[in-house]
Amino acid sequence: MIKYVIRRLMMLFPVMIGVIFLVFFIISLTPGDVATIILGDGATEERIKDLREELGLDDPLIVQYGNYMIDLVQGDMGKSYSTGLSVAGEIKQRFPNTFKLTITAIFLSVLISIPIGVISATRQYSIFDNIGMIVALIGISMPSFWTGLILIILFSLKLGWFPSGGMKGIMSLILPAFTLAIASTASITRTTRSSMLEVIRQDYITTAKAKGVSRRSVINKHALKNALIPAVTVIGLEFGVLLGGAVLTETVFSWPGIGRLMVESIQRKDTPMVLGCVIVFALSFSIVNLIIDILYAFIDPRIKSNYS
Amino acid sequence: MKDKEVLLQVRNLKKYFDTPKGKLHAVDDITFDLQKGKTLGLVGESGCGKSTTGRVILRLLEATEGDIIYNGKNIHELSPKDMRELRKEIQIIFQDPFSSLDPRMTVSEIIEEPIKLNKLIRDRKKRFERVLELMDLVGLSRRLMNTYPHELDGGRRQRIGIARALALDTKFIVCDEPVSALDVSIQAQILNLLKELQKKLDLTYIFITHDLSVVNHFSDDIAVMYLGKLIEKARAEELFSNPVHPYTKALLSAIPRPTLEKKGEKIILKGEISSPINPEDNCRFANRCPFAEDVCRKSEPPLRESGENHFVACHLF
Amino acid sequence: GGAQEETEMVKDEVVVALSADITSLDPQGHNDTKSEMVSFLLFNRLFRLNTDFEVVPDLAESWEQPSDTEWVIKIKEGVKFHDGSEMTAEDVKFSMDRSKEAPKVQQVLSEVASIEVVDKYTVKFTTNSAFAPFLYTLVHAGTSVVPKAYVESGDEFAKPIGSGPYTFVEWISGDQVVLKKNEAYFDKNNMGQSSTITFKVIPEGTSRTIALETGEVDVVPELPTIDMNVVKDNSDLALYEKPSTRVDFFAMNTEKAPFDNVKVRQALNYAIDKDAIITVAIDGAGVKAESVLAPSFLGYKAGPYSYNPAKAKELLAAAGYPDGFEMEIMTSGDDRKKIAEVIQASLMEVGIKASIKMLEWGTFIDSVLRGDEETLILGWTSNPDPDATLTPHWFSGNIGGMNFARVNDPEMDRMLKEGREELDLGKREVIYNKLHTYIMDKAPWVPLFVKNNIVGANAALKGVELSPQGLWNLEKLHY
Amino acid sequence: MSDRTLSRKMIPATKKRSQALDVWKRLRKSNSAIAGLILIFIFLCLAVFAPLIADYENDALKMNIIERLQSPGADHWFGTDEMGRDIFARIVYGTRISLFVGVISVSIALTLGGTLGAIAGYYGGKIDNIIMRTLDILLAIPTILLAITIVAALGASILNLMIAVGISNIPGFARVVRAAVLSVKDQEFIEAARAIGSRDHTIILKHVLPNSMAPIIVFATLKVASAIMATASLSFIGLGIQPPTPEWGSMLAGGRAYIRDNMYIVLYPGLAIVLTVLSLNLIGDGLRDALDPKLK
Amino acid sequence: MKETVLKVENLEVRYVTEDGIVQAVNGIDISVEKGSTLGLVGETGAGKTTTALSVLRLIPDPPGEVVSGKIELDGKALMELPESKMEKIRGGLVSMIFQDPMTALNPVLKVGDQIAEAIKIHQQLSQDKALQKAREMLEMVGIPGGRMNEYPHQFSGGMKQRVVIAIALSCSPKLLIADEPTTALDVTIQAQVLELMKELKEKMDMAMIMITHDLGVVAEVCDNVAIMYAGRIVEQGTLEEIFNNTKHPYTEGLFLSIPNIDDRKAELKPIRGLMSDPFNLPPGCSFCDRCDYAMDKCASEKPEKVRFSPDHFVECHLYPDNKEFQLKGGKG
Ligand SMILES: Nc1ncnc2c1ncn2[C@@H]1O[C@H](COP(=O)(O)OP(=O)(O)OP(=O)(O)O)[C@@H](O)[C@H]1O
Ligand SMILES: Nc1ncnc2c1ncn2[C@@H]1O[C@H](COP(=O)(O)OP(=O)(O)OP(=O)(O)O)[C@@H](O)[C@H]1O
Ligand SMILES: [Mg+2]
Ligand SMILES: [Mg+2]
Ligand code: NI
Repeated sequence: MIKYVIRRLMMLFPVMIGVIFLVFFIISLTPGDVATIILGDGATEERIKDLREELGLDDPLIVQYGNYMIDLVQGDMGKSYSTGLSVAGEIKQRFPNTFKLTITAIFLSVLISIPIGVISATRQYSIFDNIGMIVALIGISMPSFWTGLILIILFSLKLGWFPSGGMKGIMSLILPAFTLAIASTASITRTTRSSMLEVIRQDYITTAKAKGVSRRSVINKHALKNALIPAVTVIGLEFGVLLGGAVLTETVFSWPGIGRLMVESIQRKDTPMVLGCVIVFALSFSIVNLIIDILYAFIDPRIKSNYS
Repeated sequence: MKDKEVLLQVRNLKKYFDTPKGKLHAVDDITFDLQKGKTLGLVGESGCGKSTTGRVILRLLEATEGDIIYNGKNIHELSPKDMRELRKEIQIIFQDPFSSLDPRMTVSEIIEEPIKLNKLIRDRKKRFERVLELMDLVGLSRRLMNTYPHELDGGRRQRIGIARALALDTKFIVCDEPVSALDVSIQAQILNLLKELQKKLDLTYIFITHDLSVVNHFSDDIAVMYLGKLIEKARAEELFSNPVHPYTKALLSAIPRPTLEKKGEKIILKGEISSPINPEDNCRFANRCPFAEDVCRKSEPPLRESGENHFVACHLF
Repeated sequence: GGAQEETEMVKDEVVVALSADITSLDPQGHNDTKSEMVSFLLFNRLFRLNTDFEVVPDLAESWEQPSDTEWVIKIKEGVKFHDGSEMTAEDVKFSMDRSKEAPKVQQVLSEVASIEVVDKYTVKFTTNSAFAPFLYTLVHAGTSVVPKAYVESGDEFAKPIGSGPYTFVEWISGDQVVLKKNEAYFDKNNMGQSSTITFKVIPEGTSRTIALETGEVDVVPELPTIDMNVVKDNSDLALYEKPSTRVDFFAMNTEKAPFDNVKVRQALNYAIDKDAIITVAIDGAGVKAESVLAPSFLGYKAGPYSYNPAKAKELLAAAGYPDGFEMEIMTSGDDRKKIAEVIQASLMEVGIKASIKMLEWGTFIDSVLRGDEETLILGWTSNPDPDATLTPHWFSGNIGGMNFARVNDPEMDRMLKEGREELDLGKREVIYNKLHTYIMDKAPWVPLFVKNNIVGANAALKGVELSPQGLWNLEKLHY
Repeated sequence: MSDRTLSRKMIPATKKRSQALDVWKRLRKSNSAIAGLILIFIFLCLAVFAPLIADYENDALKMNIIERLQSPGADHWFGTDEMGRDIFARIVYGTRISLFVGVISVSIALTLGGTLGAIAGYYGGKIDNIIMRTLDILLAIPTILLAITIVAALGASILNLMIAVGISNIPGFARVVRAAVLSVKDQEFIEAARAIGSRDHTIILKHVLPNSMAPIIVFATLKVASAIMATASLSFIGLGIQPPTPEWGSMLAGGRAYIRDNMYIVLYPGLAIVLTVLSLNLIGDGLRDALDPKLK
Repeated sequence: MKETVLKVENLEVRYVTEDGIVQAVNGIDISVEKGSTLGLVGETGAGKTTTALSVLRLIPDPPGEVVSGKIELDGKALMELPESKMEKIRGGLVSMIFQDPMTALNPVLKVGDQIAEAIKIHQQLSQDKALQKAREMLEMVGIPGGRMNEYPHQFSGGMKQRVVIAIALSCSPKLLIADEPTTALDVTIQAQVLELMKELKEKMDMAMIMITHDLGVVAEVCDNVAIMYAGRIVEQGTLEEIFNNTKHPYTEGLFLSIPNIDDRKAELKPIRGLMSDPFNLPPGCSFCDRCDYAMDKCASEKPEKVRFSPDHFVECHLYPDNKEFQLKGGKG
């Protein structure tokens, strides 16, 4: 198991190297000259030239990439072009916020969707099932900035239950986390439901019933754990959706996270900051999926024995 | 038995699979001959390498080592083109009549496909005639022409598989458990059909099964496999009346017989077939064998002739 | 500070909503209005602007001009930085030199040739040539005086030390900046009023208004115009409005056909419906711009154009485009997108097919500097001297800089030079008056509107002052 | 043999019956899928017959200051926006754009991702490893973030938007196609095809792909829905389609400031998105069931 | 006469599906006595599993529904019991072994826990005691008790089937229903498992229903045999009566379809055609269109039960008029 985890962690390196190169490449396609943007209006040609040299912007892409990687290995993510602040410092400040938001959202949506999925499956085609599915689907069909605005108007302006934004305490976490959660609730619910349906048709469920296990315990003890396996995968993938959704939600709810930072940096062509953000995003997404894979092993002993 | 020509010679055939846990010896050095027009029954427990043997012979899998000489040609040395040419003669019928038929093709399309693909009959009408002929041959009602396999029962599906196998100039068929998925009554229909076809078309079969009563009924020769090894091979009557290898004996005695007459004492084996991954160099049956001796645990017994055309791989014999 | 009404509990904290995070706490490390708001509270400059945009001394005690190019400025004695050290002429010189080198603000003092320390409290600036608007350059945040010792300590403004009415507490990136009242502020007349001022970043416009309504913030300096009515109708809130000096304009690249044709440019000046733009883009919170500067500027003169599509068509026909042509409008940002849409619709009426190209700010600026655009939409605010805006925009040397229309006109260059070197106000006025007329005749721009600054605040909040640049003198905010 | 025993499904077919028909029959039983189909059909009609319903230039594009911000009523069913344009007309024409963007971007992802996935799945081994590990790089960046980066780099336009959303969905499609191919590849009929002498490309085209379509179709339907959502999201951060093109996402994003006083400006485009995405999801789910071999 | 453990009367079960109604079980009667084994034999889809599940009241609903029938287990009328009481009976009074040991065990629970679960429920033991008992059960079926903390995938097929047996027997049920318990196993393993079952059955003096399609297995373990066809029991009798005095043409067909291992030259005489479509059963005898002896009335009239002995009856039109009729196949 440990070996497997280590192997998976090692796998992260080539992926990250690739991710960084990819982003490097994409950003290099962006029109516009970084030096002019940094110096802003009224900069002299000469200064621009100097700065370009200083930043190594005239080097071929691959050299720039190499230099970046060398710095990165030494833990230096560079300085923001637009603010001059250290990228690593900025990300260190902002990332925990995004993390807090997405993790809460995942918990919320798991808390909502697993029970709904299970009940829907056990009462297939019932009113509950139908309504549950439709509600979940509507949730997934709403653009999250829209949901967010509506929630703010409703719960913070009209009812005054929650703050409309910012990051002060638990209360301010609820609306944005909920907005984010709504989008991923649908897929988790659906996966839970269909894997549950699949599982309750299995022989071992009939075996359990034939043992005299009560209905409730058949669901909770025998079916759920098996049904969770596919659901867990989806949760891992949904984490990516949440990270993406965070970009919008963070804007609507004035949440000082890394998603907003990334979009703002892209707009300012602040390459080091964009790279930093993407690395953190990709890394956390990959790590979450790694954790999910390890979680599997705990749920499913068959997988565990494959790893060892 | 030298009167008939030998159609297929398998020499030291090996097929190893790479698995995360090591080399899986699915087929480990087996050798046998098969005469034209005869049936060789291949029996053994699940996972002992029967299907793999069949597939390697048809070159659906590449052998790790060894030769397969069909009609004088070494199959595994043929160019892709020659191989395609040869495929007109050698065919396979699978165990699962569901997954072996493309669910998206109709019965006639399935049977037609090999003819079309190998450009045997170019004329559409004539090709269609041939399809109908084949359907008659295997006892499929012509009306089923446009149905899909999933609409049919196992017996009929298996007939489609047989018709497809016969569509070319088939001379040799590997039947990989063609009846084990079927009900007894249907199973008998298919077995009779296969026998009839063999007579009519002078076919040669390798008949893979784990059902000993079927193999006894159907085959001329029987080869018993255990963990990738061929442990006993003889004519069918000989094997049933005079099994030599302890495993064969146990296997025969374990068959539940549908009669009320007194049956011989059962040999109940302990344990189960062990893992084929990186097997040790000993008799692979030794750990279950009631008669195992030290030598069995130390070295591998070679296949030796114990009587006329009767080969056994056992130290104790 | 106003007399405080004796209610039970008086809030002693003011929260200001910002639409974007500040970029830097280093006054010489930013050039955006959000950061400036914070800088103005933390630091002092030699001069400052009052709400009417007049230059008044801040750190400066007195000044004189021994020659056309020399300015000797004496600073107040006993000004203390937040760390307790005293500000001297050394600090001033250091700051000015630093400003000239800082990438973000180096253009502010570009006219200054050298700065010398005369004595402990006196510095002398020497400009390259006679430069009428010199004092105005010293109100820019980029000329804030920073403590030399602190900068040399290498803290990089993580915990900035200034001399302003507020001291720094914390900056949570993307979230908020918190400042605390500087009890030891040197200027007892302009002391901070609330004990803390918090700047809260709320990027989404609607959310900003809602935060004001729910009381999460006390003042919104850039209230979305669409929400003016919401604030007006709410008795707990107050709306402040004041004309700005910012002109939003539509500029044509005179190097590119058909905009090299003055008739075409004039036609567009007739074709664009400015009223519609004001209604749609800023919900009526502004007035039509009739020339390239706001009416309050020295020597302002309105241009001859009014909305007249028929006349526009005539001019187009005369220019050889009776059936119009296709063109591209380049711009950036949501607000300007709307302006672009209205212009696009206006132009459709006279047969011109305009497409809109929205770019990221960085990319946009870069394309514009390179002259890639055919036409563009932009807004411009600068300090109150006309030269500060006119020279960058119209001087031929600034092509590739802020001469957006890429006008290369010797006559214009001559008038600009004349205007900036003339130290007599009356004469300057005449020069600029002529310049206005000249520019509007050449019509490289269609000035669109002068937007009002709109500030929404809690009705109980006192000391809300607006200058043409928006919310002003934030140290005066209090309950 | 007597044919009386034939199940009634086996009634001899005079015409060739397609599997699609079977799928359709099963799909028809699902109310929600039918509801989805009807909705999508309506939207498709709107897209196709848009010129009959509203005048593009005059209703959807032309500014009309006098009539700006009119509430829904007889003249303007869905009201008018801040420029006095008819929201209904804009939504009708927006259908074209939104569906087009959704479908094309998914097609891009499907073609590229599908090909890669099919190759990886069919050949396995090293090729599989190289392709999938490379795609892991794309997969490591959350879809929308990748799309944002790409649009930011290429500039915002319909084409670039489709490319961005398309590219960012490549790894997803590659995975689904690969999985589908893998599940088919090991079935015996593929071996049977090889046994009768079919070559690789024949096998892939004739047997593997048709049989792996089901999960791919379902995935594609769901992805069209999320592509439409992604477009809207990109509009929100200012990377959407260029004005004045009436695209739902940009209508929604552009009108969001009016959400307080003139809710309908964002309500109707929002509803259009919700309904389209919802119906595509319903169809996708319905298809998932209808195409499920286990339910055959 | 021995005590009757199970008595099923006129059981009728159908499945209502979207394609139509499957008449899975159409009025069958069975009774099983203490200590005896009834073999339930028939082709795929004959309704064997459905019958077994009805006894446990585990027919999936929807789509299944029990149309009519009385089931009496150990004197209790099961059809009337509330679900909560039924849970007490399942696993306690009657237990069931399923065909495929690979899928009958929950892959994510330890085998020990899976055995202990039933014990805990029915004997109200503490977790520790139940686990102790589970270990004993495991050892009884020949698996070292130390392996009870392993998961099913760590066991081979034969061991899994033993675990399933251990679960079924853990509460000493009065009736054990084994639904093709060895079909998925290899011959040598099948022999092990059958041997074990026979042994345990004797030890516990249970009644047993052995569902199978393998007449060889029947010959080895059963006392009585019921031949099922299209949801009906077409012939029932003692092992001897069925094997040596076959009456129903279908039963005869079954015997003629199996290759005779002792006579490899013997020709197979398969039953032609297929079992009737359970969606659409013919009005008369369901077997008539495959039957070599079919008469006119076979197609239109349902045959009555004809008794040859207290235990042996057959449903066939050949007999009421001519009890001496002999099938030609040579059996019986
Ligand atoms: N493609 C493959 N990759 C790895 N291992 C394989 C592969 N195919 C077969 N094996 C392994 O090879 C061994 C022999 O398999 P094979 O299918 O030949 O057995 P068999 O005798 O046909 O069994 P059965 O009766 O279950 O069909 C088994 O252990 C199987 O798991
Ligand atoms: N859940 C279900 N839904 C619909 N039809 C069903 C269901 N379960 C069984 N059937 C049908 O009921 C009939 C009897 O099925 P049953 O499983 O009892 O047969 P069986 O004799 O056990 O067959 P086998 O030997 O294949 O196990 C069959 O036609 C089957 O298709
Ligand atoms: Mg096999
Ligand atoms: Mg069954
Ligand atoms: Ni027939």
